[in-house]
Amino acid sequence: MYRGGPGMLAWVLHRITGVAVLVFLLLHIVETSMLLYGPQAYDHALALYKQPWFKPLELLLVAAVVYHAGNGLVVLVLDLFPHATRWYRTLFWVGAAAYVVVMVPVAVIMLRPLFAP
Amino acid sequence: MKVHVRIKRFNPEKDRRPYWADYEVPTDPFDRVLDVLHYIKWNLDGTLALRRSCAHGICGSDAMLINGRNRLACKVLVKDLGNRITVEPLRGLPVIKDLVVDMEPFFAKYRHVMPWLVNDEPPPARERLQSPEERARIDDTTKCILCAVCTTACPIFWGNGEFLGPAALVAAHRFIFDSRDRAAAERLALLAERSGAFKCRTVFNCTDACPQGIEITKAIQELKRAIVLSRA
Amino acid sequence: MQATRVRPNGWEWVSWLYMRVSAVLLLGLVLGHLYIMHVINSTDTIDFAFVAQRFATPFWRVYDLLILVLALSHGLNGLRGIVNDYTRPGGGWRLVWNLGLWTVGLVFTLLGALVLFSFDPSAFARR
Amino acid sequence: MPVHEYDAVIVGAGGAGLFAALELGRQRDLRVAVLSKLYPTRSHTGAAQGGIGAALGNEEEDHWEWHMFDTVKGGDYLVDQDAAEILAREAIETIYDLEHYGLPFDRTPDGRIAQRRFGGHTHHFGQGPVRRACHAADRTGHMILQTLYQQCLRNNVHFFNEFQVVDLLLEDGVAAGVVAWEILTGELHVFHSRAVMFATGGWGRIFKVSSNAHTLTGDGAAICWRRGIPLEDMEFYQFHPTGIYRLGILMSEAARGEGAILRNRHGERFMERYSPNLLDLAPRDIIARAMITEIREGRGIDGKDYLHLDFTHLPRQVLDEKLPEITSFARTYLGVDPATQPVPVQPTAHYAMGGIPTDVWGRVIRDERNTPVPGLYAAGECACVSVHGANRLGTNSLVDILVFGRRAGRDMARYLKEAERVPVAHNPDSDVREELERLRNSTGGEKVGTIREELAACMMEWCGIFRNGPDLQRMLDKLGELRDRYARITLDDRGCKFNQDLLEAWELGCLLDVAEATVRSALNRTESRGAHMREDYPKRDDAQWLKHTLLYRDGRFAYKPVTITRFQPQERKY
Ligand SMILES: Cc1cc2nc3c(=O)[nH]c(=O)nc-3n(C[C@H](O)[C@H](O)[C@H](O)COP(=O)(O)OP(=O)(O)OC[C@H]3O[C@@H](n4cnc5c(N)ncnc54)[C@H](O)[C@@H]3O)c2cc1C
Ligand code: HEM
Ligand code: SF4
Ligand code: F3S
Ligand code: FES
Repeated sequence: MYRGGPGMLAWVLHRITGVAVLVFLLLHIVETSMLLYGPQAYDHALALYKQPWFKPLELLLVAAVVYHAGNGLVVLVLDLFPHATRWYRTLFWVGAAAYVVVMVPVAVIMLRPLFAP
Repeated sequence: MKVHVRIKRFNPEKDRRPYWADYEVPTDPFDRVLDVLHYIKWNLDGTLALRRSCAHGICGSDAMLINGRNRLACKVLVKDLGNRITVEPLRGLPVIKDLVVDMEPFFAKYRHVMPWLVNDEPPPARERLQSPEERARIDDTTKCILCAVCTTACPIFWGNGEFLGPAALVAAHRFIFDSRDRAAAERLALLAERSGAFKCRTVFNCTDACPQGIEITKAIQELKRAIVLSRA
Repeated sequence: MQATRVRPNGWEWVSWLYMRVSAVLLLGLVLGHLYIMHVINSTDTIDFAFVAQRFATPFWRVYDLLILVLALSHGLNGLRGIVNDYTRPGGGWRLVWNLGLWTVGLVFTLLGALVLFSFDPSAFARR
Repeated sequence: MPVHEYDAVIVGAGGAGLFAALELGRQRDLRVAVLSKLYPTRSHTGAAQGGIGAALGNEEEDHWEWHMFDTVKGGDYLVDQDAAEILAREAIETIYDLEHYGLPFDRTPDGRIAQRRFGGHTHHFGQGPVRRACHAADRTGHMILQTLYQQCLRNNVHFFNEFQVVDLLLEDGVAAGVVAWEILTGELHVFHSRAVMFATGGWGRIFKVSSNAHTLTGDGAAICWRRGIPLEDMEFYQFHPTGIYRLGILMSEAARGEGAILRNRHGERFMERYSPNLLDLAPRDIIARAMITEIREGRGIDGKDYLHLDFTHLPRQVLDEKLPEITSFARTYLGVDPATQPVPVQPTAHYAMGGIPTDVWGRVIRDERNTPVPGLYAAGECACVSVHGANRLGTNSLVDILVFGRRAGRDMARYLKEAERVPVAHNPDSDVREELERLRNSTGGEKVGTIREELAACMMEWCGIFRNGPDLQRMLDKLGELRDRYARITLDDRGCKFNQDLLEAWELGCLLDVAEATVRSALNRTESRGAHMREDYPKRDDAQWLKHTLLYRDGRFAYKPVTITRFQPQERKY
């Protein structure tokens, strides 16, 4: 293993989330296209999403998109201001903190139905 | 203080694949890893092969993977590693023997970016003038000692040997931003290629590892920006 | 010993720039989409009727079309970059992948556009 | 056995070799090969920190005559003054040349090359320090090496990297090529050429504490010596005053040029007592001796064998901007921050004033009558022109490698216009092949590393800064013993590919040769001059010894008069 810094971790995650979200996007398009076959077909497809075990996956999807978007923002900052590379570690930790701040409430809201009586 | 050293060994004349060898070496905390390797080479096993010359971090010979990071063996002290030291050859370049890798692909990339000052205007009788500010613009990238630490720490390079790699980009930067140079456009065109600057995904392994402390990623970002601005 | 000069292939910067531009646009669109669909609402409440109601205004159709086109092109272009990182130029794998990516891109864009343009809830209204 | 045909073969890719190669490469119609045991950018020229002297007068009034005078006086009048004049004059155009080639010098506010003070460089023939050293922070050598390598790449020079040259081919006294060992494969190659140049650098590794790279083993000098060329002025070896304690890593003179001060255990600026005018910027031999004297008289730090180099009164900005490299050395290797703590230093073996004798065009000469060896050239630290005489001034080595590297290149181009190709003997590599096989297969149990360490430790002890007859004789006997043991080494590695074990064994042979030349010459010269300090003959003796030593491998000495043009020898005081 190469012991890379935060930059390497950020990049690996960005890449993984990018591909994962792309795969989901393709699925999403297929499932949405069921609209053309009418309500039964569509609602049947959507029933998949309504399984309880899907909730965590849904959260994972949101988490992935939010991560990808957040890190994408960092990348954009680094592209716009080459000088910002000097503080990339700071950017990384600020980003990580912001990520936690956003994702904790989102997770609570999204997972609540699971625990609802 | 005794340290335990693991070295990834490979002798093309004997071994079919690399293997790990273990050594116990008496050291002083202020010893360099290079001293440790020399101890092994000169006392335990003379077949160990590694490049080195200056022994104080300025010639760039002894880049290797030490405890999971690319470093110069002569620039890292035992006290900063603890008593277990793992040494491997650089990633992404073919291994010739033990810690010696084939540097040709690396230098070929360096040569590719025209790493020489181009200015065919007749020179003045004395020096070409350059303000301290213009000089400062390239100060960082002139420090490169071509040790290959950065390029072989870049995951994009591991995956794709075509990538010019940070070191070649640093060399290009050094000339593109030199106020006396006249070939920036030509170099930028080379870097705009598929295997050029845009392959860099701001991973920062290069910057983190550079023994000269060069802000490599910053330089590469400046190059990307220069390419885009020159085209758009 | 001079390096051989390769004729510069001038499109990589366009791709790079496109990733940035699409990213900026996607940022608002995707996060808005996620917020509405997965946080305010949830998959539990989404069904045919919900979508039908949503698509009643052209605004959402355009919104979704933009996401569709941008996200697909951004994602596939991103994947193209990844493929280029692990395949050799001029090699067969790279060609196969690139063809595949283009095909997927075209097919899915068409499919998505077809849904967005031709979807007519009233067609199923009295069934 | 592969044979390569070239017009010129240059051995060594430091500053000297590369500048010569560049001069030839620019001729377009010549085929030039540079053979180097290291990748060119690894050459030790890259280690040079402080600067390169030239009387540009960018910062204050300066004249090449002053530079010449300092060089002659610094060398304790053993300098050949025709050569010193060339050095001082051509330094100026050479610096401009390098600037035009792209070297990123530091700049003055008006855009000219910036200059700083350096030891022994004065205005008005010794009146006080002058700003003469052109620099690029403390990476001057690095920038020179990079710039020249880059221009060679641009100008048609062929590089053979990691080719160790192991023999010189002389046919009837004319240079005909070299034999080189391709380190990667272990194969011997013959390079057949009309001109050969050695630019293999120094041999600081004969001493234990040294600023020199592990690879500086005196190969070029040893090879020439074995082929009947004498070595000149080998007794003069410079110790640099400020090496990092025990490691020998250099704290450049630029440190003192920027204001750092040497202190003893009492915090005293002891150079006030040894050189009231130039203080810490006196020439190196004087400071190194002063330091050893302080240490011997018990004023080393904690009574030990080192002193302090004090930067603490300098603004941090000076350290960061003007001396970044050496600041980082202190931090990395000692954990000391020079801005707040003094750095422990001791003299370190640094520079060989002597070497392969040449004339002012870099042509190797074979005797005291200056008879050139046709087609054979040498420049840089391995050569002796002699511009450094008995002691080199700081910054003058870089000037030397560039000025005389360039001249050698130019003269070779001239020579190649007429020179015929000399055929080489039938098996040109048989001598070395035999020697290498002997080393590879010898089975006496002695270890190369041990012999080398003993050599370096004893040389430091008996042939270091202070020398005397009995110690030198002891060293000579020791060398005999080490040679016997060298004949009985056993290698661990008997393979072909990248066999460094064998490589180091061969290099040890070179070290033993240059050490022997040094000791014999030192024993022979019964006076003290410049860096050569005989405790049993503490005075300079111009009547007997104002002459260059030429030592042949068979032990025969010859002497060459010193060329004196402008400056008559005087007592040397600073
Ligand atoms: C730490 C340090 C700091 C210095 N600072 C200064 C300074 O500030 N100013 C100054 O004027 N001088 C300075 N010097 C001295 C100066 O740098 C050197 O004397 C000079 O660079 C020597 O250059 P060169 O071209 O002769 O040889 P080097 O640069 O040493 O190059 C030798 C070349 O020969 C090759 N070689 C050797 N043996 C063989 C072989 N058998 N076969 C093939 N190739 C071979 C090597 O690979 C290398 O390429 C400094 C020296 C040191 C050590
Ligand atoms: C939400 C807003 C988004 C932003 C801000 C964003 C940002 C970015 C940026 C800046 C890059 C370039 C990274 C680089 O060159 O280092 C990128 C790459 C990528 N993106 Fe996005 N993106 C977003 C949404 C998406 C979506 C929805 C997908 C999936 C369809 C996606 C898939 C990818 C992929 C696969 C890559 C390539 C990753 C790589 O090369 O490592 N992105 N993204
Ligand atoms: S940029 Fe840094 S890491 Fe890369 S080759 Fe140059 S000195 Fe080494
Ligand atoms: S590690 Fe590689 S991806 Fe870029 S920032 Fe450095 S070159
Ligand atoms: S040996 Fe020169 S950099 Fe380590």
